[in-house]
Amino acid sequence: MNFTPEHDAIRATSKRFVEEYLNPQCDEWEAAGIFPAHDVMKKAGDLGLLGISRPEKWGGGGLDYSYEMVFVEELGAVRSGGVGMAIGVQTNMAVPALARFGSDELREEYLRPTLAGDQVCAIGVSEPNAGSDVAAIKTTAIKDGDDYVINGQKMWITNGTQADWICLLCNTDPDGHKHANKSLIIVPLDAKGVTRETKIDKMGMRSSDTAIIFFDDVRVPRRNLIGEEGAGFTYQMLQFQEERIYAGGAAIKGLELVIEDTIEYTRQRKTFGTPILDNQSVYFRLCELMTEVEALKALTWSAVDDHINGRDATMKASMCKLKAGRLGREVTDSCLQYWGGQGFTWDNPVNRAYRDSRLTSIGGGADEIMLGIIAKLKGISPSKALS
Amino acid sequence: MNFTPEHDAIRATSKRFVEEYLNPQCDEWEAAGIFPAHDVMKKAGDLGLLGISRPEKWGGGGLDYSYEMVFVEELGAVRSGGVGMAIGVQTNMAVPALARFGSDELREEYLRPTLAGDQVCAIGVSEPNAGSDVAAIKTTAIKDGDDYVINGQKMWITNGTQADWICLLCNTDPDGHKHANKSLIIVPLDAKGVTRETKIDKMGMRSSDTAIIFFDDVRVPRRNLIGEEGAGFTYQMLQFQEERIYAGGAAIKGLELVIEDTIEYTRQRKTFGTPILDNQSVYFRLCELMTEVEALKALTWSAVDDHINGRDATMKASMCKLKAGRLGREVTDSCLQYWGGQGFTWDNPVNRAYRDSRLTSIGGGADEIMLGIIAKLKGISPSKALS
Amino acid sequence: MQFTHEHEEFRRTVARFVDDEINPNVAEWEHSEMFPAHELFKKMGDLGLLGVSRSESCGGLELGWEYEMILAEELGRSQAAGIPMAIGVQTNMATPALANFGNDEQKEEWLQPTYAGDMVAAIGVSEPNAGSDVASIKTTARKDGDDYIINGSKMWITNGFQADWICLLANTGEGSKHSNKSLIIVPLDAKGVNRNDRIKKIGMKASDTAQIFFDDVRVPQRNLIGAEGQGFVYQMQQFQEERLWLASQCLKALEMCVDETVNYARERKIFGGSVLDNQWVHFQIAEVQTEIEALRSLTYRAVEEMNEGRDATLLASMAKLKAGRLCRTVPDTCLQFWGGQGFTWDNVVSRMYRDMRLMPIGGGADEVMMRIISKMTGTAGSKRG
Amino acid sequence: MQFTHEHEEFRRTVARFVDDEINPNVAEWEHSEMFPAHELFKKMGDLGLLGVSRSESCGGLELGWEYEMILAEELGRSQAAGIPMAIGVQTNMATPALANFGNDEQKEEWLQPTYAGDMVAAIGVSEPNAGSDVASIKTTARKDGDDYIINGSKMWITNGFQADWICLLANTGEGSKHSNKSLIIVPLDAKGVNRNDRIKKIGMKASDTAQIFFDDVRVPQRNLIGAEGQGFVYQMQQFQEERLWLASQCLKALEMCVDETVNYARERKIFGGSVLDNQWVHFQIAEVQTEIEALRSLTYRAVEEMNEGRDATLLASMAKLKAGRLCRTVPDTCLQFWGGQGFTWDNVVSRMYRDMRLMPIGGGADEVMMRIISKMTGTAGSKRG
Repeated sequence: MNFTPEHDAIRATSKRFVEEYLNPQCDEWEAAGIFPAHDVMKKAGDLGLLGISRPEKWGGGGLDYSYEMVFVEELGAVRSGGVGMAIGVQTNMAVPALARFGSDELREEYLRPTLAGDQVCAIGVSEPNAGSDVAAIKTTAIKDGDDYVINGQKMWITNGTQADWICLLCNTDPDGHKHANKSLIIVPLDAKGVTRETKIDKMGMRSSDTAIIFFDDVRVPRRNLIGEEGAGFTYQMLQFQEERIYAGGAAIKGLELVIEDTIEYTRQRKTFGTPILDNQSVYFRLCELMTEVEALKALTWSAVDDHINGRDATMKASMCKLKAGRLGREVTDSCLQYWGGQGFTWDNPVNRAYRDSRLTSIGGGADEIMLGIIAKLKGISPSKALS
Repeated sequence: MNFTPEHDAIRATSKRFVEEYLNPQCDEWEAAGIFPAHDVMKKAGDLGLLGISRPEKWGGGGLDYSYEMVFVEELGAVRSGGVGMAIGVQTNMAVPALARFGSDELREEYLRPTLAGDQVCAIGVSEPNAGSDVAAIKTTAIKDGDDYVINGQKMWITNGTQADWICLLCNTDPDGHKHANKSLIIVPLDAKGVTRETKIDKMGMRSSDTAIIFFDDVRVPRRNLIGEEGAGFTYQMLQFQEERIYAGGAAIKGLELVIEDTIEYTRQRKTFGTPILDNQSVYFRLCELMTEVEALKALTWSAVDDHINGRDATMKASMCKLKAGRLGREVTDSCLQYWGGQGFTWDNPVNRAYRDSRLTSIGGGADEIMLGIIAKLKGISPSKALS
Repeated sequence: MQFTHEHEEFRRTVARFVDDEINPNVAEWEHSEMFPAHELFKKMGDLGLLGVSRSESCGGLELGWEYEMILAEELGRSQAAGIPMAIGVQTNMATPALANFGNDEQKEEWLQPTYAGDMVAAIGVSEPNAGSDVASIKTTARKDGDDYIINGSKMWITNGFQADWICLLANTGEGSKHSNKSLIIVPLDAKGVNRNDRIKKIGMKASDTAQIFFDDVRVPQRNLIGAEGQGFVYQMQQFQEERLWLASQCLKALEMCVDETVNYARERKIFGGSVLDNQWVHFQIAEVQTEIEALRSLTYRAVEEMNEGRDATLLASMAKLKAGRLCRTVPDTCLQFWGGQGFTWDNVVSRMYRDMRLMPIGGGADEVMMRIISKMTGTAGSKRG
Repeated sequence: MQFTHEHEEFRRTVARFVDDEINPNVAEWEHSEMFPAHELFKKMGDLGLLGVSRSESCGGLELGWEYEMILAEELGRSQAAGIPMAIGVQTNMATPALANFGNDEQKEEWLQPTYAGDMVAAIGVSEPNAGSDVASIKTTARKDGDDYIINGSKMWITNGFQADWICLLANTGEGSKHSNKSLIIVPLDAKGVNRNDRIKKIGMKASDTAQIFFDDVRVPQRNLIGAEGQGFVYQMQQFQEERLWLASQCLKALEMCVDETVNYARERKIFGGSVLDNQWVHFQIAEVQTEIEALRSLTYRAVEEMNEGRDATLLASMAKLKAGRLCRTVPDTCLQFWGGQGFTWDNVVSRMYRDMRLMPIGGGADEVMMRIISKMTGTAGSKRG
């Protein structure tokens, strides 16, 4: 990848945003179990970081996805996985379908303020009984006059208590085929009938505001439908593609930091009279991990390259997500080991990364879902297979 | 990577060369334990495949290394690892230093016919007691009048019995510092005092012509020195860089083929009433391996990208080599397993790949040497460490 | 390992104890990051569960070490690993040296009440700058009249806030770092002892972990265990029991992860079947079960060695290493099959994922085990690497 | 496992036999891709090494199965794994069903000479289209008068060219595939038996591996082992011994890889030290040794189960799976430290790398073990996956 001065400028802005604005506040947000989403998004919006690849018409940067990815990479350096993830939801998980398929009216109302950082958004797919198996969701949106009436429950909603609106996947034709009966609908979260709970106590991503949201006869106007009715499953699959490349990109810097922190620590810390880092089993292992991270980076940029050049990146995006999940577990676990007892303490940066990154293999389609997608695209999954 | 029509043309030519010319003869060459190097090189030379990235002045293609890599990638599809390796020696291991630092006279005499496929060449670094530890070689070249007089022994020499000349690393100043006392010298292998033996019986790379070469008071003119005297270690380290990117590139297609062959076989072969491929543990595992191969591919192309854009690729090249070695073992071993007893038979393609690819982690600097290089470049190896 | 009716009976007693006295309270203890050590240990003492392999003079039952192993194995049923660890400190980490090398007076004063459950014990080896590298500790015990005066600090002390006494490793002399240390019994209500704020850990939340400071703490010299200067050697021996105990304790804890995961995966539906219906899932579970059985077999064999009076150091170190490895892979593999639930806090598998991460670190890290194994099998090379 | 003086004596006898009678000939046998089975087995029979756990009526010594295990373990000293495998077929793969279910006449005619080393035996289960999936074999034995008429072909038959008889699994009826099979003794000099060219393998070169064709081969019905229709069940039982034997055999073979590698790495110089001086090297070796000890412990425990008459299927399957895994990783790890030498043909580690690659495939592949373990532990889910 040959970066242009504009890439470099975005990288510099992003880096400053992360290092000077976000990171000094991370410990506090982690301890509080929440962060001020509106403040953070506004700051990012003012810096022009929230819609780098979205159309200029709605306040975006109008650049290709490689510029977005530069930002995402730098976001990986946030010292609190939950904060990075929240911004990722705002930029790459909740808005791609709206930006691409939403009506002008809808984009004016929701996309513009979101890219400006005036609104916080969320993506509503998972439910208590439908996580990786997206098609199994039960939430319904039934037409009634000019409205949809929504009933159901969404789980694991990042930005859930603070978001102004949610991009909701729901069944608009409960009897239709499960891949053709769903729609994406924008639901303002101050609507009557919306209740939010935050009782999910997570081992990592502690700063993230993760909610369960209940919809009880919630009315939204039909014009809040994104694109065509019944196309929601397809839109969401497309939207997932950005989410998954994002997952690859967002993982890199975090893993690099874990390795760097570990180098730093083991260089200082002595056992048996020499720095821990001087142990060949330690520095060789770190080199092996750096090689893997470099491979993830190359794979991610190769997916971006395909994406911006109009080649189908579905498979590579799934591979990025899978590899990011695998490495999130391997790198943090291996590094934590070299910190000894310190690694077991809560506020240790490697420990936080260990807990935070465990989600990568689970959220946004588990590793096994990625394997299922790759198998399908490669034509090697049996027709009657379970996934 | 955005390929140009010229890339595509080289790929097509290379593919045809591999599929129509080389592959039909591989089984025979494997059984014979040798292949006709002069015929093969001539054919490749006629197709313009032997010096794609070398200067046009000496008969090369004058293109950047990405074009070379397209050829290397396709070479990975040769159904006999030894043949691919032999061509790799001719194009990317024995000639880079000559092409870059050799005098015009020397290039006229050796480079031109080699790129044309009229001569076969070899690279002489390893010795019985100096494999990965290159600086420990013992072969000497002592000045005597206008000649060097060479004594010593080289081991593991690919193309060894058939080569016309060897690019020989030797000590020209036996008392100097081990990194500044070596030179690269072109030695014609029909010179008096050269003896070649082929008693190395290898478990893989069976078609490869691997020799031990003895030098007993061999005289070569001093003009056969490449570049400056004493710079041999440095030249060889630079030359290794191409060899290592080559190792990454050459591994990809072979591994992809192993996976494809395995898919094909397990789709046909039934156990317990269903194709083996229908087992989720099988196709998920294959998807995981494909993801790793895709990561290697992305990493290799990322190293090529650095290389052709003038960025230092030493570290990435070492990472490519390491990752290629690791995957060479993991992919072939995992695939072989799904062939059951067939996988244990000699002439099975996956079996051959299993045996051939085991060399990648050993030859051209073992995995552990790559780890040592990465550690050094990252500044994390202890000063007094063993490597 | 041949188990008799008596072994089975003992196993059932421990299992019942865990089910009745520990598991119903685990949620609360985890939440409050503390458990009532005196109360719980007293109940165990009354049942004769502490000191099962010790001599009667120590207040023990004089049974084979396999009873300690059964105790540790069944304690693995605890839904939080911090409780078994606290008990293990009492039975097999802080007390073996005293049981083996202490005099009768010391045994009566400290060991009998400990095995009776009237006192809580701790072991003081690690320091802020000396974890796995035991020989480099800095705490000193200087003789002054009939006393030792102790200065220094100890880190990662399990039972640290509640313990009545600590078996302290301290430098009592200059000389070689392997022969200048002693084990000393220090009552923790002594003047100059300070226990600081709790260490915030990712797991083992219910466990009471302290850093303890010793500032001119006086203890009588008769509190020395065995011979002066033998502390390092005694501690290395004491580690044997600690390591075998830790390996034993992991067995059921890991199995619990597997069993809970199987139950969950059987109920949880995905793509029209259960999660467990996926071959990818049940094959991985089969592999994990195989690894756990291998660890169990290795542990049993090490215990047999020990019972027969042979040197079990190699097998015990191997068991500890293997246990450490499995504590990283097994809960991680299991957690994966829980999806988002696995990422929640009050899930037994995610708790094990956090708790058991300590195993490859505490009691001699994996890397220390590899060092020992390399040395004992003569493969360590001539230089340190 | 408690070993007595007798066990140790037996172990030494086997070790000596390997050192004196096998290893000096290994290079030649490997090269010629054949070994003299009758000659070698006769020597073993004379020493009483075949059939050690069998009853006297079979010509055995009536010792515990741990003697079979010791035999297998020590045979692991062989510098080519093909020889132990050939012996294992004779002692624990082709003969257990006959020993357990055969009648006295059969035992006298076939088993006694086999355990005496006068006959060579083979086991005929695998076919070109049925390896791990045993129930799907196609070979038939049709009744005609007092005979069976056998048609079909068997693949991967160890001892195939030299064997005097084969214990053949064939379909004797229609019905369910688990109850339509029988085990039949087939003399291999019978009319209609054809043994084709050797199968070219990557390893186990010295082993005599054949494909055998049966074309209207007649054998008397009295050659049926046990009851008709019970063949599948008998074979599953016979597999128990095969699998435990294979796990036992791997132990010393893997240790030999490690030991030879340590010796080489100690001598080989690199960057001014020995290869073994590298911590990366000796730590990996320490880890590998730990895994081998875990496999040993698991195997011993399975043998104990079997000796005590308990069902050892689960532990035997686990031991076989773990052995298969280690046969892939241990020689690969070791070979790496040999550099280019490791890639040469006549190197004991590269030979083990090739030979032992069969372990996770033969005798029920790793995947079949996982299937069995999943089923036995109730984790296989409700559907096949």
